Amino acid sequence: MQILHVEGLTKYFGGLAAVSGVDFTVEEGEILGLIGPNGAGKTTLFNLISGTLVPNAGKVLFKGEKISGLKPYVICRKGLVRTFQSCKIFPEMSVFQNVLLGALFGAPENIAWKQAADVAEEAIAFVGLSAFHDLPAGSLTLVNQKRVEVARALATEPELLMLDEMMAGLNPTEVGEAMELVKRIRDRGITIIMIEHVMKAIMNICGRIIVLDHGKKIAEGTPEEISTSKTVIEIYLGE
Amino acid sequence: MISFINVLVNGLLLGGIYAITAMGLSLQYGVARILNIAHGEFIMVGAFLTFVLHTKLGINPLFGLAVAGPVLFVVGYLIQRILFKTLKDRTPTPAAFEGSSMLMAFGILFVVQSIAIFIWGTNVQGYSYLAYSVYLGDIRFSVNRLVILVISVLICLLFYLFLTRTRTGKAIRAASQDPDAAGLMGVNINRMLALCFAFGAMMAGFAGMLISMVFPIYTTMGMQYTIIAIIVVVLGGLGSIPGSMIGGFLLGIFSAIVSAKDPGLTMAAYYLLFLVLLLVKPSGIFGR
Amino acid sequence: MKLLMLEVKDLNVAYGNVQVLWDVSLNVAEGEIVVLLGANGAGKTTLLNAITGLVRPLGGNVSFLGRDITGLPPNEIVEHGIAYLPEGGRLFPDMSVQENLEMGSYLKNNWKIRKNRLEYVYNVFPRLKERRKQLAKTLSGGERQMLAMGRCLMSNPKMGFFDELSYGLAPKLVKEAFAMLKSLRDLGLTIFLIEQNANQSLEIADRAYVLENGRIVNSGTANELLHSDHIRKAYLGL
Amino acid sequence: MKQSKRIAKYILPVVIVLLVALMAVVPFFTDPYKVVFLRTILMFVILTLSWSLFSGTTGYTSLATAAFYGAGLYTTAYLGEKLPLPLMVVCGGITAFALALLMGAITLRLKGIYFAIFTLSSVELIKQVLHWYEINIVGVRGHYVTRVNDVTVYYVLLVITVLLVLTIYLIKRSRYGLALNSIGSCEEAAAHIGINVVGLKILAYAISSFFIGMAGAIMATGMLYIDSYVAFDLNYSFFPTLMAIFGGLGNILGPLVGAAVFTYLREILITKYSYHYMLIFGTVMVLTILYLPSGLIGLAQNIWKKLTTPAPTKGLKTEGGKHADTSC
Repeated sequence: MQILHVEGLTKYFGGLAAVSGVDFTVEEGEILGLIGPNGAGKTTLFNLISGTLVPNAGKVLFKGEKISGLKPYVICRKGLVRTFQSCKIFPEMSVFQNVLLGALFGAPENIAWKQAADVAEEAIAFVGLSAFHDLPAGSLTLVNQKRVEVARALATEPELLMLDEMMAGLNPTEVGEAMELVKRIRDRGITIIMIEHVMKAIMNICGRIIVLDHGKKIAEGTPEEISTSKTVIEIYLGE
Repeated sequence: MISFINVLVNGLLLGGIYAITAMGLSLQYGVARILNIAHGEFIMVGAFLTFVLHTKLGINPLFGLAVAGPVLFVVGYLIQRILFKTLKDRTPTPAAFEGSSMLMAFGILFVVQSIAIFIWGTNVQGYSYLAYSVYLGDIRFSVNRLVILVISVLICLLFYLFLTRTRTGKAIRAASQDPDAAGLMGVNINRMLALCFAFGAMMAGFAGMLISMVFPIYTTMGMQYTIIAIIVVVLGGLGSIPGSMIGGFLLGIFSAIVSAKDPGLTMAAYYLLFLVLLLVKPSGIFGR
Repeated sequence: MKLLMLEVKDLNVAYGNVQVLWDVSLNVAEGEIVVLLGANGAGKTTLLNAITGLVRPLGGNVSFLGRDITGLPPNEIVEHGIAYLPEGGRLFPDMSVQENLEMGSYLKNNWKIRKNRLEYVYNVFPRLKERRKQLAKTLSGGERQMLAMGRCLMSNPKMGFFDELSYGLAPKLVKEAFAMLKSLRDLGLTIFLIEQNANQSLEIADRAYVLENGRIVNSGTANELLHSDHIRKAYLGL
Repeated sequence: MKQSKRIAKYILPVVIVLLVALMAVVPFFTDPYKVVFLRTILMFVILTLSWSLFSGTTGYTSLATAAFYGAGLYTTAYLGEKLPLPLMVVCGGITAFALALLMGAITLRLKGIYFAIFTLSSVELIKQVLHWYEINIVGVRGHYVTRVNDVTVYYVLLVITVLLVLTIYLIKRSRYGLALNSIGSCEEAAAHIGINVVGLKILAYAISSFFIGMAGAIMATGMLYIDSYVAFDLNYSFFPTLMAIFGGLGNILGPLVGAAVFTYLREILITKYSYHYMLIFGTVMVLTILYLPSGLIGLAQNIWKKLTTPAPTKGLKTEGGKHADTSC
């Protein structure tokens, strides 16, 4: 079943099209990779879907319902949540408080404090941060801060999770762990779209990949198709 | 028609002062990222220096330029180097610096104002200089306002030439557009920041001198001019120097039109204009 | 043996508590074009920032023509004869083309001879002369790249550092940019370049280093690397 | 360590209750001047605490405190004679509440320095418009206010303070307190995890203004005459901001202590060195921002930490310090 449907999505910044006429759909339960060179419009696309930006043209349907133009908090409560390229946590708050906020406010319906606390605990344990439960989130290492962000997103009980460069700045071991985490999230029944530059990760865990360049979708396919696609190699290697 | 021209002339005459008032603030914010709430206090000091020189020593107010400007330049330079530089080094992010530097400027405001009150008291002061009118046909010009307009246009022009023609001026503009890139060109950013703050204070001194020629002055007059300066700067785009020159004249004309209708509403109209502008186009009419 | 221009030894760089570069060592000889390849987030820009003084390294040192320049502020690094073209050009958008160029010879000694340098740069890039009164923000992508290069030349540098010349440029313009770079080398400039665009940059380079996750993982002549599997792996994860 | 924390948890409420009890009986033992003095302290405590309820948590520096305070003063000036005292005070609060709703709704787009200068100018706009209105439409400048005795004013202020502290305490403990903090920490992230940041900001702004307005309404009865220049004095915007920073943001105690200490010093300085007080005030301000960014409470906490923890243990490096890449 289609969970997300994007049609003709377009965004201009001062006359320049950062994203132009992008169409794609996401099936429930898949991991979709989004790649492309710097400045290709990947993050802008995320911003358009998550409600940070309002598109100039086109629309976004989530579970068949139009969500483009809605406020980010509404979209989140409908079950679509995202993380940020430059990890955005609440640094002075404890790990628990960070995640608790997601559970308290992100759920589709009002949730009691006690129940939210349970959800948060579960999410923290799921990403493996129980040991840092009471530490200020800002005092954690980068990889753990990213886990806090993921746990906070999971606590909103999403159906679709969008990860923006979750693996940037991680060392190879950490990338391996992050890949495991993404798979485990999918196994919980959560659909995932991920922007990623770490190709090893994209090629290994994504079922399908979309390539953006200069704001346009230039290729779409399985990892094998993408890695042998002439257009893609041209963009990445400049042949 | 005649009355309309009168209004226009009055507006232009006032606009010169506003432009000078705002340029200093714009420079300080545009380059050094300090919204200097104490700007009006520097204007007040400039006004009083001119006043004292004129009434106590009999020095022509126009020479006040040569005193008020340099004195405030040095004061501004020291304040940036000693206070704001230290604050900047201690503040983690530029956004946090914008906030705390504004609050520190509050502190400076109180210090400067209380020293001024200590020295000059709280009475309203003034002197008259060239306070007579000439007529050009049916249009009335008061001579001191005319002189002010000429001087302010001259200062604007000189400063514009400084910014566009000299090595330091170009470096200041470069630093305001992209401080890191300017550093890569060999510009010593810290020196530029101090210089900009100093130039801003100097402009305040000039503005104070001009104001003292036509308006009553008092030691608590600062805030009023700070707010006018902020209005003009936002009108012209926060940080844009030519913007604040044009913005100054626009506000001058606007104020003349409003006060021709009802003088009591001038200040209220300023704020209304300002608030509407902030809401509709926060980057200013000429903002990027 | 050619004169050694730049020598980087065991450079370690961190932002806060996150280390980005580990023990990076490399060198560039006079007249060479050396390219540093790596995917996004590998730490390429950080390396350039550390060499040119925008970031202070944790440890290790950088020497230029035998003199230690580690940790000097950018404005002093420039004085040693180093020009840096940061990613995206970082032009001064509200200044004219000519003013942007003049900023390139801001240093006192260069300022005196800026007329000569301008003439020189206008000779290399006649297009810039046509546009000299235009504001930088009104230029096209290719012209901006030209202006950024021209601005580097204005300081009469011994060595130029270029960060992602190909960034945001259409393929045709990328070719032109690299061709320009080559002609700059022929004019006597030593060049250190960081790139994502492996094939085209290797075509003009003499030698290359590959940076992965903050470590140098491969190096060699451009020809060797051009035909190695390593590059393909680094970029496409095959 | 844990135990001392638990004790501290009980000490604070007990101290507060004792303090309130003490303040409640003070008027029976002291001379009228002291009551007036305490009244001023309470007034600034209310303004400062209210200010920090919104600005201290969300990071939006509001300089419109004077507008809400003035709204309260003016409500009394117009309605004071017609309404019983408690109702009048609540009306002052409601006027300020409505004004804050309006101001909050139109300043949604403004951030950082723009928000600060907008709120600052709003005060001046109201002042000027009211001034013009009184002179040209009403024909009379200002109002005379019926005085209420100082002790009554004092008690009303004490009640407002207690209510305010209670409100802040309840908000801080609720999910909305946590959410307000998250807005101050990183607004964009807060919006993306389901928090209605706009609605929450406006509501918090209005609630904090409600108390400022009530303080204004009751303080008006201590004045004989009110006009727009007296009521909308920008110092009522500046002082609470400075007092809160002086005391330290982040918890209830900071602004409370900041306001009390600062007002106390101010009164002493005004009576003894009326000319120098602003000088000292300004200097303290500059020094606080430079050297005490977390205020008096932050300083006290640091000293306390140094006294209670032995030597700092090494090896915490992996989970210590900040990371430059976190943008919020």
